[in-house]
Amino acid sequence: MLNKEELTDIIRSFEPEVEFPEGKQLLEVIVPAEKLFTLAEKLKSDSKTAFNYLITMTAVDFLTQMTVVYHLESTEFRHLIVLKSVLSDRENPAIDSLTALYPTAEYFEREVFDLFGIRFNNHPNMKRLFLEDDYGYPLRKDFRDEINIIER
Amino acid sequence: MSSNIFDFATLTGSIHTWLSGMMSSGWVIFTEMVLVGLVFLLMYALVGLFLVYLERKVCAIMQNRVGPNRVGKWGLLQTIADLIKLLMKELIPIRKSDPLLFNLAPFIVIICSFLAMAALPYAKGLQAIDFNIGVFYVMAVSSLSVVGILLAGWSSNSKYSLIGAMRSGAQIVSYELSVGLSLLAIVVFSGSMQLSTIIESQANGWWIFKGHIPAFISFIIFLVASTAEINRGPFDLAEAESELTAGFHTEYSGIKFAFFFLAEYMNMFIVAALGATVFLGGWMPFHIGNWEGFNQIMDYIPSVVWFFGKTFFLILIIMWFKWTFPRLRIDQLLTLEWKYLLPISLFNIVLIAFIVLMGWHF
Amino acid sequence: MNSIAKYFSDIFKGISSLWAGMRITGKYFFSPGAIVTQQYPENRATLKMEERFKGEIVMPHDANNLHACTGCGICEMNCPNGSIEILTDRVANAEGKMERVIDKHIYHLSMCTFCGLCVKTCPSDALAFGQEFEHAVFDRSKLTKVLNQPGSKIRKEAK
Amino acid sequence: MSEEIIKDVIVGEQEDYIINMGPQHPSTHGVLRLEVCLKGETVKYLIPHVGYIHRGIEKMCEANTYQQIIHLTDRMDYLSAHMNNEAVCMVVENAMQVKVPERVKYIRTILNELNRLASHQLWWCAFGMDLGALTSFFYGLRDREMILDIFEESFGSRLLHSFNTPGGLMHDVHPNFQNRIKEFIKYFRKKLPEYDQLLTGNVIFQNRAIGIGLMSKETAIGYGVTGPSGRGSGFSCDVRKIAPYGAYDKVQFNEILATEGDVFARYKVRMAEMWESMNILEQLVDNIPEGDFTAKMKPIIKLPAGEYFQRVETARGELAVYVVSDGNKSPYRMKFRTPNFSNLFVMNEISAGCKIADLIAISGSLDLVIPDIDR
Repeated sequence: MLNKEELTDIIRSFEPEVEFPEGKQLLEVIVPAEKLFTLAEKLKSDSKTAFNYLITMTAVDFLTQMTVVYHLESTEFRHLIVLKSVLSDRENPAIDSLTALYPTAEYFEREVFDLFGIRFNNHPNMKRLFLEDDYGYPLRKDFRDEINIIER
Repeated sequence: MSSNIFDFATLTGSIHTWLSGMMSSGWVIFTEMVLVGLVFLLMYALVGLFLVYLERKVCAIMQNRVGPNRVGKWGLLQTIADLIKLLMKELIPIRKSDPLLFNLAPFIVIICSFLAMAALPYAKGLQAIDFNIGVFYVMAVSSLSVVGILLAGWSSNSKYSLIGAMRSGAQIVSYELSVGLSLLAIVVFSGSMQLSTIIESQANGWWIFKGHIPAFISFIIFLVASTAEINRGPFDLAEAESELTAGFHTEYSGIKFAFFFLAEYMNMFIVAALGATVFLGGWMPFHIGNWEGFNQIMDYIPSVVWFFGKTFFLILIIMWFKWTFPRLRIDQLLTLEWKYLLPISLFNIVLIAFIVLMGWHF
Repeated sequence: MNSIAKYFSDIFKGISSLWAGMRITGKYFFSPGAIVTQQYPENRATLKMEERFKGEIVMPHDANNLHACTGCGICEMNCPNGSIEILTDRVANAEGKMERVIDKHIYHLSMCTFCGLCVKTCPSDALAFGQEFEHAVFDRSKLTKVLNQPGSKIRKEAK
Repeated sequence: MSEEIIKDVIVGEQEDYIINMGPQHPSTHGVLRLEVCLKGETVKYLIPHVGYIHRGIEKMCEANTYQQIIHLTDRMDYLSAHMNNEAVCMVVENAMQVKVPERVKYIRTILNELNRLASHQLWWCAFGMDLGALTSFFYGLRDREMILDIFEESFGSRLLHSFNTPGGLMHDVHPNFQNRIKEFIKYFRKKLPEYDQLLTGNVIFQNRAIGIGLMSKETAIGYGVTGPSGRGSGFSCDVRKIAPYGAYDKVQFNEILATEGDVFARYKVRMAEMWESMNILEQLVDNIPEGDFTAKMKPIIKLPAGEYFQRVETARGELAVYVVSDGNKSPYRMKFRTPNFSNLFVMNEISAGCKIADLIAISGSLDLVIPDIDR
């Protein structure tokens, strides 16, 4: 198990363009969207980090930008990081898919696409998971559904 | 040693003479056929309904439940209430189904089980028709119902039904062999296919006791294979409700569904009755060699009680199977038949032939 | 030879494992005392729900038709489903001051999820869980209940 | 593998025999639709269709306070309602840095294990029924009733008991609580071997379960299959061991692992977990410390701005809660990583080439709860 400092150093050596904001609990890594896949690939394949388990993946809409959040764990060393990527284009957000590395990402990404409208490049099956095709993206903060959602 | 107090031949004979005194011989036969038909219809309905009730009650007690207890005393009228409900239910026509076959299928199934009942000896002298190929006839007729099941599955225009019907076809065709071979074992022992002769041959002891271990093995094989042949758990793949919702009768409703349902239970009755007749002496009381006193006492129990007692004993065992075991998979089902039951029963038959040849049986 | 031995041992192991299962069901078949089913509508007279059973929200009234609800609206605010609505009135009390009292404490049973937040957060312990559980009605509007009894008043704490 | 690829590359035939298993099917345990392509009885591929019970819990959370969120989490995986509650409570407590009384931790852990037992019992019933052994359903429910009675006595509800609240419990447990648990354990220790005799040892059952639905450890990790399903493949994923919470660091217990990765391995893991849960309960039930049933909390909880993450082990796997707070009384974004979501989507991978009957066994062995997938 590597501590935060060691992980920081290793990740910096993989990808110098990352930022490490002060996380409250876990080590957070912000990586540019176009570097996400290569960094994740290195994080997974490197024997020192070996982040082979994608716990969860989601997105957050900050109204000015979208953030895609990945929680990665290594089943071998049990260290955990939060990988984030900021998408400034809120109208047509797109980012590389991690399906090739983590099969479970396929469905998490479909869920994120369904609820946020973020497209994932190289995704094998970019279809909505839960909702109908013509429904909006409900977890976006500016989403309004007058009929089904009663606001208090 | 046979007692005449409970001989139904006297009753039937007296009816015959009474009728003969009233009309010509042609009319007598016609009237008798109508009478027998009515009696069988009545019995079919009663036994079927009672079996449904019995199954629900037996499984309930096995599962720490009470079972039906609302309609009538101990819920005895529950199945009649269900029957009335089923009679009143709408018969839903299925779009793009084959209407002729769809409507024909339940009748085929129910007629087959009805036909088989004719040859069963219910008590001493109470048998509608005593073929000299009785065992063969019952086997042949009861296995005809697979045609009805296949038609039901095919004509329903439902994928689940089709899978269920195909499963049922494979299952019945293969288990027919084992049922036949295990019955053949007793045919070899008694030297006759006539059910009355088979019963008479058990006057001094049932074949399951007289026939040494081979007879017992063929009894077990008969139980297993006939459970499979009538599509009951753990071999209820044709209707496997957790896999195929209801299998071949998924699309049936109302009285047509009731036909399938009733036929399934009557098939169970027929199989159990056949098993009781062939292996457990049918209506023949329990006799032990030359214990005259004991045999006398046994003779006082009416033969009809013996028959139904044995039959329901076998039915209980079949129910016990169903409510204990998980369902087999289709390939395991066929493995069981072709790799275990069939070789064993073939070997068993040879063994029995040898025993009979050497005269080792009692 | 080995495979033949395995063939027969498989058969015997199989049969004995099946027999083990049949023993269990057989045991229960011959011990009807193990039946656990409750005869529900028949045992209504003796059926006693647990004291903490969350059947519905009630507002306990004492013998003088007094309740403890001040109409503060905390339960309404805390309810996640909006199943509580409070209609308040302002009436003059003995000293001539205007005071808030509840007119109707409306409870929509149809929307309630029995999370217990209203009962827990009520500052004056005016709400409680009732043990009634037979809520089936033919008309949905009957599931909307007024918790304060007609003519009831707020209980004044002895000062 | 994706459905599109399979359709284009592998199948490529016109005469696919496609059946829709669900949304109303006896063995999907809820409104799940599996589009199954068959060749004879053999499954070529299947496509899970979810969303029939999507209620937008994550969206609802954004409008609710943290106390109100608790009762929503009950309704995700209704069979491990308590664990779901606890996950949200713990994320709030950790964010606020509240010191939760020891008594609360012990009671929560006991409830966790009771809930896990109840859930596994129900799974055992339903799994037996999926395979056609209908009697198992009633034996399991009979014993589960005892646990539900304990729940009812203490919290007033049997299934969805929103008993946790950030900082502690809604109220203290019933005075009978400990005695009834001890009674139950004594009773269930006698009944659990019956389960084995009825189903585990049964040759038909073993033939149905052994070697079916093989899932390798890599597949389990890759698809994020956690809980007993993942541990049946040798994926050590027990959050109770990895990151102990509650009173799990004070008890001795083993993480049950099996390496075979088939249906029977997952079955064995769950059966062993029932024994292990009883062990944990026995260690805890007599040692509940005295104290408050809740920590002092403000009536309106406002999480400091930031991001919080908490995972717990539910009866079906790892539940992770990810909260983004902007300092308001309701979360800015709340994400539940529910175990069944990941567990479901491995089905296509592990069921290709098996029979329909095996498909039922596989979905039964994954122990899916559909509302947990859709949220």
